[in-house]
Amino acid sequence: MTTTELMTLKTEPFVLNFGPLHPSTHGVYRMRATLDGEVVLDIEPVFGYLHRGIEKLAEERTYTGFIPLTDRLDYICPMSNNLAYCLAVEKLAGIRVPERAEYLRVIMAELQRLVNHFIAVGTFLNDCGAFMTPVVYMLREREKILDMFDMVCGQRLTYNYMRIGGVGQDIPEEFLPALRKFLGTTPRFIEEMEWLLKQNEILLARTKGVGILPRDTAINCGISGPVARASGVNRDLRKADPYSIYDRFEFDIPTGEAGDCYERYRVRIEEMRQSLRILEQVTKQIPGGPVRAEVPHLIRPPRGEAYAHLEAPKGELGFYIVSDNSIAPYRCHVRPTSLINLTALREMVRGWKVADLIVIFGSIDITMGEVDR
Amino acid sequence: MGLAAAYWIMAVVAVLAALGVVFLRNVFRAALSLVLCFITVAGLYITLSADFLAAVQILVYVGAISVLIILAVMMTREVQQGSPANRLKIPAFIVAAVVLGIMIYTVTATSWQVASAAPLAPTTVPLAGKLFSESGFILPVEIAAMLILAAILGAIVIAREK
Amino acid sequence: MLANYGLIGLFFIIVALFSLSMPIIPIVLRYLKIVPSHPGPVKNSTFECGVETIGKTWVQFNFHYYFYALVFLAIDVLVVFLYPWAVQLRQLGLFSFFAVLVLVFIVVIGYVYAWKKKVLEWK
Amino acid sequence: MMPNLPMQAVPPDWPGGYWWHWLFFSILLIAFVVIMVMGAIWIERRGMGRMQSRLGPNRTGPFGLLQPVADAIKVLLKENIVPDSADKLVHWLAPVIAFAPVMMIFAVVPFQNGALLADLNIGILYVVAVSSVATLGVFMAGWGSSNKYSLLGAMRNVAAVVSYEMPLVLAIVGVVLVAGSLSMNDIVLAQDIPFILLQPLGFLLFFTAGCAEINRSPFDLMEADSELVAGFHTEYSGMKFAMFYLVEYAEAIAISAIITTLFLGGWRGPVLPPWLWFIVKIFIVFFFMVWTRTTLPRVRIDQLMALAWKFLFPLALINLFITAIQVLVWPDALPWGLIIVNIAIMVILVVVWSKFFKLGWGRLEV
Amino acid sequence: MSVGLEHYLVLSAVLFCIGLYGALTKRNAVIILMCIELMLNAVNISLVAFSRYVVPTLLTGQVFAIFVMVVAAAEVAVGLAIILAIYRGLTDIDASNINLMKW
Amino acid sequence: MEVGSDREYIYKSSELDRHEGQIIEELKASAGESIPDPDAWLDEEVRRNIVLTSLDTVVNWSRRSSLWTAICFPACCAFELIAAEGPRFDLSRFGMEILRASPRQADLMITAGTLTWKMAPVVRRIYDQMAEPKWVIAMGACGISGGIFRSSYNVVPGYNKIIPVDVYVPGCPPRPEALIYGIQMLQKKIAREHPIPDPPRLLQKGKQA
Amino acid sequence: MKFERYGIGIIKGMTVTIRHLLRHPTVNQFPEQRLNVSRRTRGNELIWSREKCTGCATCAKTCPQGAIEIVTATNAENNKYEVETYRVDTGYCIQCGLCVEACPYDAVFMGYSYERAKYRRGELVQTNDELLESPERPASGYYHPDIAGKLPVQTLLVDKIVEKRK
Ligand code: SF4
Ligand code: SF4
Ligand code: SF4
Repeated sequence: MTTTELMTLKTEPFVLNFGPLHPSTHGVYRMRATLDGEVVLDIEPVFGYLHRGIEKLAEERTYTGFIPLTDRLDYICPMSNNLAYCLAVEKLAGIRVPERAEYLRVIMAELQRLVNHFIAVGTFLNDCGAFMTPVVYMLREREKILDMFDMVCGQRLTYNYMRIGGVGQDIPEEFLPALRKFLGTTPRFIEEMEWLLKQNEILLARTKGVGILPRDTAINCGISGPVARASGVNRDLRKADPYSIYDRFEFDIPTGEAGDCYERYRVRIEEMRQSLRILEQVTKQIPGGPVRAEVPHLIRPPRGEAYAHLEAPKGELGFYIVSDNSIAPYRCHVRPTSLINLTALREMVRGWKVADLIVIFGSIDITMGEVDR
Repeated sequence: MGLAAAYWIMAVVAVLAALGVVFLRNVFRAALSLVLCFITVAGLYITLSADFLAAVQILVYVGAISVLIILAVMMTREVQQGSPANRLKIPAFIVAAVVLGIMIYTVTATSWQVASAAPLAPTTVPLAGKLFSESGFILPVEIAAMLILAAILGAIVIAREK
Repeated sequence: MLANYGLIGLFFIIVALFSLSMPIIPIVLRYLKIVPSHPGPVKNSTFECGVETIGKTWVQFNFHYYFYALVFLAIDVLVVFLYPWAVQLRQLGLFSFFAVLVLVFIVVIGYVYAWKKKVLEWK
Repeated sequence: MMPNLPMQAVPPDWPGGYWWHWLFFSILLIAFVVIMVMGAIWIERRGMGRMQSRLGPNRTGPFGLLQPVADAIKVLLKENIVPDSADKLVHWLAPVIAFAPVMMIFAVVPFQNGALLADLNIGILYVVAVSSVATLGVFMAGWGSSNKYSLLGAMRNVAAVVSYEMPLVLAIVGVVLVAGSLSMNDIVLAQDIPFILLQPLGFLLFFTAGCAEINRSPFDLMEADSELVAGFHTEYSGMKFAMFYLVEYAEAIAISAIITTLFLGGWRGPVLPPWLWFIVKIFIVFFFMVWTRTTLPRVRIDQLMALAWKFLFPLALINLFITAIQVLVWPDALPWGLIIVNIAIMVILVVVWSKFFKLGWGRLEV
Repeated sequence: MSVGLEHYLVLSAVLFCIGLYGALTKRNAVIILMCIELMLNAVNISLVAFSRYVVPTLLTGQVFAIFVMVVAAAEVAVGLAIILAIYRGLTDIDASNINLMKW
Repeated sequence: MEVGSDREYIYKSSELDRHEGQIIEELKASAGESIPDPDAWLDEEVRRNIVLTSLDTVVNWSRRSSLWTAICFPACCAFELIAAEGPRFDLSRFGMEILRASPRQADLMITAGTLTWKMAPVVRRIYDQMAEPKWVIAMGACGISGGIFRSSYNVVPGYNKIIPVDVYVPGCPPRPEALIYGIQMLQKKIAREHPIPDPPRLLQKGKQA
Repeated sequence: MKFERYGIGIIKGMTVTIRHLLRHPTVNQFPEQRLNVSRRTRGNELIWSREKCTGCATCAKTCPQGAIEIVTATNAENNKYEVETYRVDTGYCIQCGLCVEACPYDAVFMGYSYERAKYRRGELVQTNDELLESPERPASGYYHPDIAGKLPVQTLLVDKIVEKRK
């Protein structure tokens, strides 16, 4: 108590742990946040709390046996992961997929996009502090889609539906009527959601201009998906590098300008509308026929490597597979959307308040299963 | 009777709380002790029929001043052991004791001219008259406002970062 | 009037007893072994999302809060004057109205100064 | 008059009945608060459930009415943990200090004409004064737990209370101007026209500031689940946590009761007995709070401050002087026509003032 | 024994002297400020007591008490501001170390 | 204040991480055998007097009707848990919609997801910090045995290596109905407990203390 | 951020929540009301048919989990190759359905029921007869369209909503 030297720091910054088990870190993400009062000076992300070694496990599973594991990568949208993996293996083994299967894949992928955006928007609004309500409404809508997934593949979350060279089973006959009914009710629901919070003053104040991700940073960090599009990066693999049969459908790619949390939220809502549009077209065009190419039970792709990517709901999802002509991949690598989208978090949150930290984090929409793999 | 009991209880608590302010080593607890003292003083005002003043005491002292003090406590370091005494302990004690002795002597030696009239019961209305009527203390009130203004300006100027 | 405050004081005693008894009952029940109690070093450590706390827990805080408290204090004192005035406005008449107008005006100068100096902004 | 409750039969000044009066009301008030809190919890959980297209608790007792009871017993028999590093005394006293003032508020709330524990002359001022003590409990909880989340929560609480005390108090001054008395009973008696109509702006300010004072959504920053885990009571378990829970709802009920008394005509109303009117009105106000909680996101701390200091406070001052002028012009009773005028004034003021300030500040350069 | 003016005055004196002792001995500036508040409160008690017992119908003492409160508030505001300003520079609120005014 | 990328943290990340690693290693070393299931009550038959039994009934009723869940959502199963909380299956009917983020106020830990060794100390700590009485439901294959990741190098083969588990709900993920069924089984278990001690036991323990 | 919309957005949001208050909730009260799950549901336990199974162990090989354990033996009496133990650890099984898909003799089915919580870890391991089909353990139609046809139609939330809104 006798020091009289001048100190430059006016107050002590202190370190606060957010996570791993925190209500709004979407799983087990952990941030060591350095705060000064309420202001976030810096964060240090700590990963690995859900590192389950999926890529390593791929090396000891058969090509088909790995599909259930892809379900657990980004567990909010397993269908997209299934699809991305199957695309990669098909590319590697040169398998052609029957027409009807392609259509089914698109249906599933787009429904999955809806599910993901329901969850993303709901939890994002929950992080803004709208106590449970948006999440609960979104969960209700999600249930409708899960019903349909349940119908085709018998599970609500881990579908294991796509197969190399097609899909697991054909859809039952009650599927398309249910889908049509769903397409009939959902636009009204989305409208209702917009009534609920889109123009809410508090939400606007909380999200507009918050957590701006500049276009250049987005590109430099390799960010993709709605987060990048909200920053004005007009890149959507469905248009930029059409896989499957996306070139047959008409849809727009909603992009934003500001790159703030509100824009991300808005882009997601718009994307839901576009997904519905694609689904409308698919249900009209879907042909009959087989749903699975003739593929041997144990696939042995020729030596080589392949990378296939697709526009998952969260962004660009890629699978890189090296084959040594055995029944299991020699090496499998996932380009995880969430992890790469997360790289810009530190830049985005510095200088904002603690509350904004949560909101910005929520607006990126990540799944820890994919981040840590 | 009831009044006497109330007085004695509150007097004892007030003195104990005041001692706590001085002798507790944990600054946060000392501040809480001060708040207790403020509250008992408000109670004493009520026994003196000053109900409005009691409310004001709680409003200003407990609601505002103590919050400010506690904030200041939290913004400074060494809360746990932060209330050491300096070397002046014994002289200060002597001074305080002498002052106390003189005051008690004066109080007890003087014969106060206690008026026997009953006190004004609700004090708010007469106080309003005192403060705001033409014949009242309107000028001091305005000066008090000036004082507050000066305090705000001064405090902001002093404490603001460059 | 004092009778009323006597009631309040007596009520306060009851409330104090009631609210003190609420944390005390579980302590009594703990001795009867109805409320479990198995303290341990981990259980009694600080909760911070399941990891150990970094640094000390009693941090010294940023004092922007202080400015709000400061302006609040000043205006709180002002309000003290407003209450008796509000009760008696009808009897006191226009003179007091202007008196209070001046009073408030003086303090508002400080408020406006604070606004202009961006003291009311959270940094 | 409707058939009277026994409480009506005991006027506060009845000499022989002093002790009876005290005993009766003390027990009544405690029972009232506890039961109302249970009702409030039930309303919140069921109402919120239904608004979220769910059901809410319905297994315990008819319609799940016993759910709060089950919660209470369970929490009572939970282990009580005091962190080693906590300031034990402060940690222990905090819930008591938070709880007692809230109970004390009810001492001056009239259930019926003259049916209140003590009809203080400074009634409403007493309420304001006593409620400011409750902050201290939260502060002690945050400080005493030696937990950073708690500390942040407590700091936010202090900031919020400090900021919202002003508009709250000034809105009350408007009511006092019209009623010409500080006594709660007199204020109710003065409301031939409920003050919500004469003082719409005052009501708006009071409701907003009241919600902020008691940490109801959208201003529930200090226990913000999604940010601060459980805010200032993160480290509290067992009965002490239950007390904070109780305080939260008791405060909500208290604010509802004060709003009812100040703005909605208290116990006055046709047909139903007065005390029932009073309770019904309390629940209506409380339901409104539940409704906002279900719908609205939470504001950020700097926006909270900006709203208080740059929006509510100036409007409260303006409201004060407008009311003063009206009272001076119509000293006997405010005419009905003023209702429309005042509502128009409110709308204009809100719209115009919205242009004047910025709600919060963005990023800081760090 | 009924409570009279002397009781209040003695109580006020006791509180005042405790405050005085604290103000003289403490090294923590915030505590010193708290002690000064204590002294002001003590003065207020005697003011109100005089008002109650000597001029029960005039309330002059209470008006004075209100002004004392205003002064106390102003004093706390400025005092704490000064403490914080010094603290910011010196990281220290030990009153005996604050010797900026010396030369 | 300069806070750039070159800014020094107040703490040393490497030290913290090393410390964490040490804890993980310790836990790994100590978690050899599975913790036995607390299932003695299944066979137990205690004769008690009526007063105690009815007191037990009340206490158990309250405990089982307000099970507040601690937040422990590591992986995919969490979404079925959330779906169970959601509008279609609605756990709030059982008074369970309150998710307490602070373990101090929670009664039940639903282990919804894969437990990795890095996460294990955290979950263990949260469990330790929960106030008694507390229960655990192991949800999903991962909670029971490590599930699909059982053979991975980084996954704890089942929560019962770390904390005692009261009810196992198989599935990957279990449907919300399955989870609700598991919760009801837990409620049945709670209904059989004896929270009020017998007088003899009371005296005996009292002496010890 | 300015306070632009003067509260109109807030009022809009409030109308949505209050409309939900009046609307019928979508809750399915589980233990009393039960949803018909999908006909292809992959329920929590495998169903095994002793008659059809030849002990070829394709299922055990396909299983990514190694949850199936088969011990075969030659029966000395009638000199037949038969399964001695067929053990599934439900605690390991992830309900991926690959075994069902792979079985060349249609001897293994996914279960249709899902209420299979247990108090003990050991009870989750099922052997031989515990795996047979029984009224409490119906088989699901996953990869078995013939069974699927007999199962009740799945309850859909979409239907419910459409009904209510009409
Ligand atoms: S049991 Fe299955 S769904 Fe659940 S966490 Fe494990 S892998 Fe995910
Ligand atoms: S369902 Fe999947 S995990 Fe289960 S036994 Fe069959 S193949 Fe193995
Ligand atoms: S694959 Fe079918 S037939 Fe072969 S062992 Fe398995 S269940 Fe039996």
